Amino acid sequence: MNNIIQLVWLVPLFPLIGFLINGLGRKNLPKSLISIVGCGTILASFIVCVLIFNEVRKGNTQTVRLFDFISYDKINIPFAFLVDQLSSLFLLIITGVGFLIHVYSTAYMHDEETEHFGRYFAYLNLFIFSMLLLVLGSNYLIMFIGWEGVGLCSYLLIGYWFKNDEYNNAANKAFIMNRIGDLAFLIALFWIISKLGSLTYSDVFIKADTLSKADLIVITLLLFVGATGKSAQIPLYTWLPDAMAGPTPVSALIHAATMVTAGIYMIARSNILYTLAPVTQTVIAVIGLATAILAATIALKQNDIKKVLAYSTVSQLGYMFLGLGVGAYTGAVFHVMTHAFFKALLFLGAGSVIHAIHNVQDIRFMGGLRKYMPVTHITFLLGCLAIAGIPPFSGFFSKDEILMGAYSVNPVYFTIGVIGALMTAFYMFRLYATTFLGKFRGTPEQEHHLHESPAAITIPLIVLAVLAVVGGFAGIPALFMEGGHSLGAFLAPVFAGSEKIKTSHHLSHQVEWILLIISVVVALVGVIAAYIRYSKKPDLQDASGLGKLLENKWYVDQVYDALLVRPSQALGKILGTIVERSGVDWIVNGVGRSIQYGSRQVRLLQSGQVGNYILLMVASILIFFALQFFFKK
Amino acid sequence: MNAIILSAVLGVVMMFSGIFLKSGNAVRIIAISGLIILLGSNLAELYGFPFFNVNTRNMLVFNSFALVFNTIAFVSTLVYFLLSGRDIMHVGANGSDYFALLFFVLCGVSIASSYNTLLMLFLGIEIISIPLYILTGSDKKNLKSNEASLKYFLMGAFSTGLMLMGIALIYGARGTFSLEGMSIASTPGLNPLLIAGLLLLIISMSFKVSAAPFHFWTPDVYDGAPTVFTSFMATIVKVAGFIAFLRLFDGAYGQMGAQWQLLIAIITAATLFIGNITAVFQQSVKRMLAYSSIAQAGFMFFALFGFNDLAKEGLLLYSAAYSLSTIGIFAILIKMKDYTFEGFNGLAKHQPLLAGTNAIFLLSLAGIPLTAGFTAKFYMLASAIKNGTHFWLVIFAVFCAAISVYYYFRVIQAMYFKDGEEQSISVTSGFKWGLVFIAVAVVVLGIFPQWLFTKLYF
Amino acid sequence: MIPVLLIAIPLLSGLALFLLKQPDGAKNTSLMSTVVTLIVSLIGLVVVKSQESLGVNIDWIPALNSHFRVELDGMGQILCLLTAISFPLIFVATYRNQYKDANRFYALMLLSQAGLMGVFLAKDALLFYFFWELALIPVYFLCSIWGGEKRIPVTFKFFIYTFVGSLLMLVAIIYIYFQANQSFAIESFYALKLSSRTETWLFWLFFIAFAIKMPIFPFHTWQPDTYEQSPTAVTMVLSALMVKMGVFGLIRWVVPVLPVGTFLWGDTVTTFAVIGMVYASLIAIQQDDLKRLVAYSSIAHMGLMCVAIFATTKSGMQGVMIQMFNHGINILGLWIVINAIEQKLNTRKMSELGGLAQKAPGLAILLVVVALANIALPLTNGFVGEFLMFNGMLSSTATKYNVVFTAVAGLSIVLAAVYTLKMIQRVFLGNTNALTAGATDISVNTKVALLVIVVLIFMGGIYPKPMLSVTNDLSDVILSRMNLKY
Amino acid sequence: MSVTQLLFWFLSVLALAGALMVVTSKNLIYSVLYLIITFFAISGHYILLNAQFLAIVNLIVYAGAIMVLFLFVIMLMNLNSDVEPQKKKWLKVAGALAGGCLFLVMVAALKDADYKNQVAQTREGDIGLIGNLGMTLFNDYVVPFEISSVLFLSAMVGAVVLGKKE
Amino acid sequence: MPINYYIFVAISLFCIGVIGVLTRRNSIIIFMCIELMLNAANLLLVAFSKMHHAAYLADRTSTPSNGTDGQLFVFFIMVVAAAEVSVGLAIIVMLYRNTHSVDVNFLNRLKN
Repeated sequence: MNNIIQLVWLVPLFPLIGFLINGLGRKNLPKSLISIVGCGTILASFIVCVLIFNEVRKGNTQTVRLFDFISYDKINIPFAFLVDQLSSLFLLIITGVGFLIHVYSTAYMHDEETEHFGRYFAYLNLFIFSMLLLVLGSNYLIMFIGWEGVGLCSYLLIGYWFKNDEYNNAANKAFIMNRIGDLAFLIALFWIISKLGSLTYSDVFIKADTLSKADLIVITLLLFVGATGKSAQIPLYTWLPDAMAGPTPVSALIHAATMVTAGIYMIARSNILYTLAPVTQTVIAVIGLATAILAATIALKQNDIKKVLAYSTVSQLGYMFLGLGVGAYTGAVFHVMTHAFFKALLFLGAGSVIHAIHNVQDIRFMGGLRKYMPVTHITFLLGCLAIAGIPPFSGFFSKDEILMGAYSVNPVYFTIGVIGALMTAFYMFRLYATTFLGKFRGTPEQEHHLHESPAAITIPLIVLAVLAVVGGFAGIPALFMEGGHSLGAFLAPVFAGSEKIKTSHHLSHQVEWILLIISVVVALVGVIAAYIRYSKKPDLQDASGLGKLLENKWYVDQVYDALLVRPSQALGKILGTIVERSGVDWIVNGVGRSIQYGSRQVRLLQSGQVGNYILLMVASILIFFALQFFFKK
Repeated sequence: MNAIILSAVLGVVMMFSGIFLKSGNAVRIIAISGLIILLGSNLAELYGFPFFNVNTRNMLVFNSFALVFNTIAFVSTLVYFLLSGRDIMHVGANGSDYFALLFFVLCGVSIASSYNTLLMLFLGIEIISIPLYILTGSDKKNLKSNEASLKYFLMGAFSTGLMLMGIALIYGARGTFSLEGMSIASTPGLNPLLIAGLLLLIISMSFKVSAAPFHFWTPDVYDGAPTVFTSFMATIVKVAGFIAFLRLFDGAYGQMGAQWQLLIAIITAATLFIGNITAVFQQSVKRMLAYSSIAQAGFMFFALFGFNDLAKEGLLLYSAAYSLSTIGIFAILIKMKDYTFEGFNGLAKHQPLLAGTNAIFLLSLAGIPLTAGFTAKFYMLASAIKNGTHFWLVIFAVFCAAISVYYYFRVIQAMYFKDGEEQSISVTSGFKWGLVFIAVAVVVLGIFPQWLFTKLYF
Repeated sequence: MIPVLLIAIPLLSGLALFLLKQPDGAKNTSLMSTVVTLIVSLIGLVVVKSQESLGVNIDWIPALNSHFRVELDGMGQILCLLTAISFPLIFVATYRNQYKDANRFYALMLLSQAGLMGVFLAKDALLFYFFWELALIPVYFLCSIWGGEKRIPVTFKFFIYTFVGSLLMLVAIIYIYFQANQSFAIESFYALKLSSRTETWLFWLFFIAFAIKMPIFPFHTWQPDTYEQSPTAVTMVLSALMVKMGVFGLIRWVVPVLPVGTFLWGDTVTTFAVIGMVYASLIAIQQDDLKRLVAYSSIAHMGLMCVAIFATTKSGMQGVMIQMFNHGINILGLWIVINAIEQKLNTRKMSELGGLAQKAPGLAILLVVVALANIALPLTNGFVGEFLMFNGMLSSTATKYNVVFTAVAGLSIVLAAVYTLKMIQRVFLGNTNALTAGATDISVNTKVALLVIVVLIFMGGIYPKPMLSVTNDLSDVILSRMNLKY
Repeated sequence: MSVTQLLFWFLSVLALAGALMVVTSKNLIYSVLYLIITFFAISGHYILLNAQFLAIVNLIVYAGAIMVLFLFVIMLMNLNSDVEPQKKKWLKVAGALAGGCLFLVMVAALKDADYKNQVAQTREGDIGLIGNLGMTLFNDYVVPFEISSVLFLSAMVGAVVLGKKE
Repeated sequence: MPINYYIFVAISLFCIGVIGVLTRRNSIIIFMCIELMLNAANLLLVAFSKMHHAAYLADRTSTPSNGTDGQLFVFFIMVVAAAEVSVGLAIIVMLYRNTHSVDVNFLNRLKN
């Protein structure tokens, strides 16, 4: 095996095979076999990914060209994979976390009928395949294929329980909102083609500085709009909370760990373009920050365990975009990684809880689960600490790096970011406290059935908890340890181009220390406040005032409904009934009607009386004479 | 000359056959065989074997155009005799006389296709018209037939008056009746006598070919006349009128075509409009066909409007296409009990062959490709477009053609898409073969129209 | 020889079926005939390379200097292949449908196939017109005899509408014929140079004919009604093949013949097409009848093709050519699904359906694939075409408003997702009701047909290179005419 | 004013007056008689133009045969003079107006014909004599002459077909 | 006489005939008026014939014929008129037998 990278096509191939086997054999294969195929293929991919990662660490990056995909005129878009630091890192995250979640799923989904069990794993494998395409593609088009593919899988998995129309609506919403973003993404691609004649990253990035300012801004903004769709940012974020309709492992994998970070991957990948377009960067930073705050406020008042986590995801994604917006690409990617660990952990933990109390998701009917589910409790707590940014858990390092970067660009970003971090700590520990502390508030029957989850569930939890705890050490800031940021060093070649252009001023150590302490203190305040407020007496009464506003998610869904959905439906109805029927078609039929009417009138000339006929003839003769003699020059 | 003499003689023969033969079938067979002889002799002349050598003093000129047209007319008549011969005998007691009159009309048709002086035109038109007045009224007990006959006669005579006045004025201007003499090239400068005369001549010829606004007699006469004779009038006679008209243009108007173009364009447009739009509302298929014949006349008028080589070929093709299709439709219509559109309901189920051939004829009249009707319309449009002026007329004609689809397809819809009670239609196998023959001819002419013209260029 | 066979096989077998007295063997005979046609067309595509075997040119009407000239070129290859594939698929998929007078039904279907082949092959304007109508007439009869309740007025409107259009086209053809020295040959049409005024009105005469056929807003109103009323097998022919005649006509007979007209009026046409895309998509969202939904979706798709043509870029042109094939395949798949549902449950109303995925998972999966291809998801064939077309639109230099057009047309992509997902949800997802509870999965023949379609969808989506290379030269030829003039 | 002119005016006035009376008189028999007067006047014109043959034929065929046929039919039908229903007033006015306009238009159209100064030969010229016409008729015009027999034949057959009782 | 006079008289006669046709309802009178129109044409033809004859006598090359044909045409018109009258009256008689009317507006079944 002289060059494992050339075999990179194996990585997406395994999940594809798994998809085909499970998809076609879902009726005939036993569950055990389906599980083995589902998990095994991902494991195989993971192993290959690890090998590739090793190779890449040696500095070996390659483009693997498979076949010509679309080529016309002078433009050639090959089906090719790019293996470099960034993609190999993502490969690891995807296959690694993916594998754990597959394992988890075998237990979580065990109650499903075989056929649907098989379908579930087929979808999941297809998702991994698409996600791998997304990160592996050596050009924007392959990325787009994966981009849409993961959207499709997300749609399929959100609507997995397709008998429930609410879930189907959520699935549709997710797909359509993604499509809006995808459209922008696609137009950006066309723009790139028409300006640069290629979609391959290397070509585009090399020629990027030949683009005019306006072109750069348009392209980057359009790409960013695509990212807002996929990564749930303002204004296209509302699908993500609804997407919690899917099975919890799906939420963990797709809507927390991997798919939603595709936007970050894409922007990190195109970092040069963004660095060249500071206007867009500002937009991204502002939107990211706004999303982070908005989602955090909503999360404060949610009672559905998964909804809280979903808004927290949106909020965290906002932080990542803030990082991208301020040029802290490494930080953003770092946060993607850590977030993948702890958010997957949290979701899986939530899933474990839901599994234990039979599909109850409202935290008001939980409480005191600490006793019954120790492993879940501990791991969930670790996850909460990580996301809250308590050192030395992983979230602390990555979030801190982003906030540092934000401060270096604009202290206001930092300030708002810290407020968001406060809220994050608060709502996470509100969630933790209401769920695990206090007394159980559900029915006695539920209480009777409460138990710790099986090993297939707890083992992934433990693994992820470990990762969530230690994951941050991949990027220890220079403040603590010179050269401790091994991730930054690893990714440096990817962002080298941007670093050259960027005119960032490094913060002094003192400032860094101060900022660090501020954020830690704020996080602790949030944790403690939430603990005090909710550990004993969770709030069960309905909210009012601002609380109600938050509970109803700022009424954003309703506003969208009133401003976009309803008008377009009404417009469709008007067009379909009024314009189409009594407008266009009426005119078309009107031609026919007027001919019939004319027929009825003209035939009256044929009065049946010879005298009239001859009179008319003589009149015509007169006219002809006049025409021929008097109206000719 | 063969055709003129033989048809006159055959007319006389038919007159006497009624006296000597009591069986209607025998009369019919004589008529058919006589027509075959007539056709044969005409073909003989076409191929260069004139039987009679008469010095016509340049009053009749038998060029290939005339002879080809005669052939078309005779073939159409032959088909007509074959399909509707029995029905001719059923109109009244004087079967043989009807045949005699039809032969006299054919004599007039042959004159009208080959005249070279206005005198022969006048005689030809009258020889066509007078038997038709009679045939229209031949269903004597039927008031509709009477009415039609009277209307036809009065208006026909009126138009004869116009024509004679026109001829007199032309004579005043030119001092001769021959077409060459009328040609403007021989003496330069137009004078009002000539223009007025030609105008009156155009008007009276328009009357004969039922062009609007001189078409008023057509629907009533076609509707009132016994259906068999309507078939003959609407096809062979009308087409002969156009051939005569075209010859007139050839001789008299050719060099000053532009002078008349606007007028012809107006007549064409009016004819297309009146014919098509009025046909839309008709309830009786027979009356619809009358209006359709006006509409078709509008298209044939394009030959006069365009007036180039395409127009002449096209008019021949049009006569063949239009005559054959219309004869076929009428032959089927005669067999129907009910002349309304509803009468055709469900015909396809009970009489698939009749319905099928009828559909082909209707498609041909509507000008759908693969039928002769399309190629004919194509030639007409092409000649007008080649002419290059008054382009609006072409577009207008196209819309009118689309309207025509409406009423032709109503019959097809009734036959194929609607259910109706079974009618007892008794047809002989000969009748069916005749229909099939016409249908094949219509389709073949639709795909290889040049077969008709090969004789024109020998 | 190949092109003649492509026309003659369906024509002769169609005529033979007419003469057949019993309707028994008609189904199998016609299926056989179409399979043979398919094989011939594949031979023409893969095996035969010599120009002589791909073209025939004999005198037809010498008096008019018209020739029976048929040739297989790039676009012809693709569309003939589509025609050749579609018919066996239609016959297989509707194998269980029963028709009265089956022999006539299949005979007319085969005749329309012959007409379509002729349209795609003809290189003589008059011949093209002949086939154009020949394809229409059988379809008119098919719809009117075997159609739904309101079939007669609806198909009649359709017929007259298209007939008006084609007559206008005929006028234009005749005019150009005289301008081109009395020749109908496509080369002499291409060699013409006309004044911009002349080109303008010729352009509109042609365009209206093709716009009605495609159909482009606002000439589209015949379409939903006709699709709704036609028997599904005929709807398949109409939407998979006949609407392509309009696109095909634009590419072959308008853009290269009238480059100045195309250039001058491209913006106007594009505006209408773009409006129509959004308009049709919005209406499609509101439809309850599956056939109407697909009909409006088809209008939107055809609008996109029209826009891409008038962008007059290489990418757009190739995209359109490919998309003609792809859209044909995709919509065929949709109709097969609808036919299966209608045959099984006797309804096409989405409000009466639901939960079919539980009862007919096979059908559901196949439909989802087809539907996704219809909304151009990557790796399906629809994506390749739409990608190229949108790319062509945006990079168009023929218009100043390319960005606006692209953006508004892009809306229809989003809307397409809306109505397609709505359809999937209303028909297949959710709970079963009284009607759908008794449903069973699809029969083997439907499954086979759909599987073939799915395979074609992925083939076209993953490896479009063969199609791109087939269309490459022809689009160069067409666009080279555009460059001549401005 | 010469005798010729005098005769011309007299005959013209007579013909026109007769024609007007044909149109206006209520009684059918009177109309026929006025028409005969008109024909006589026209025959007089022919004689004035030295077209004796036509003058005689006109009298024999028109005034004699045709008008007698008319009278015969009228008598046969025993039509009363007041049987004829009148047309609507406005139709009559419109008809007269249309005819009058036609007259005006034709006169206006022909008034500046360049044959203005041409003269129709009166009282001399021998082409109208029977010998002259006969020679031409049976030489140059023999074909139309024969063909007109077809016309008569068909008219005869027609009269029989229509007149015969069944 | 100057030819204008004849033209004037003939047109007058012709138009009187037309007026008669337009204003009367009796088919026999209408028919007679048509005869009047024919006679107007006849008169004109004879006049023209004599005019051309005069021109012919003055200059034999100025006109294509000596005027005989005009008079012969009149003869043929009379022939035709006679035939037409016989047929026309036969039609009128037939109608009268069936309806006992010669009014042209009496029968009005064929219209529209």
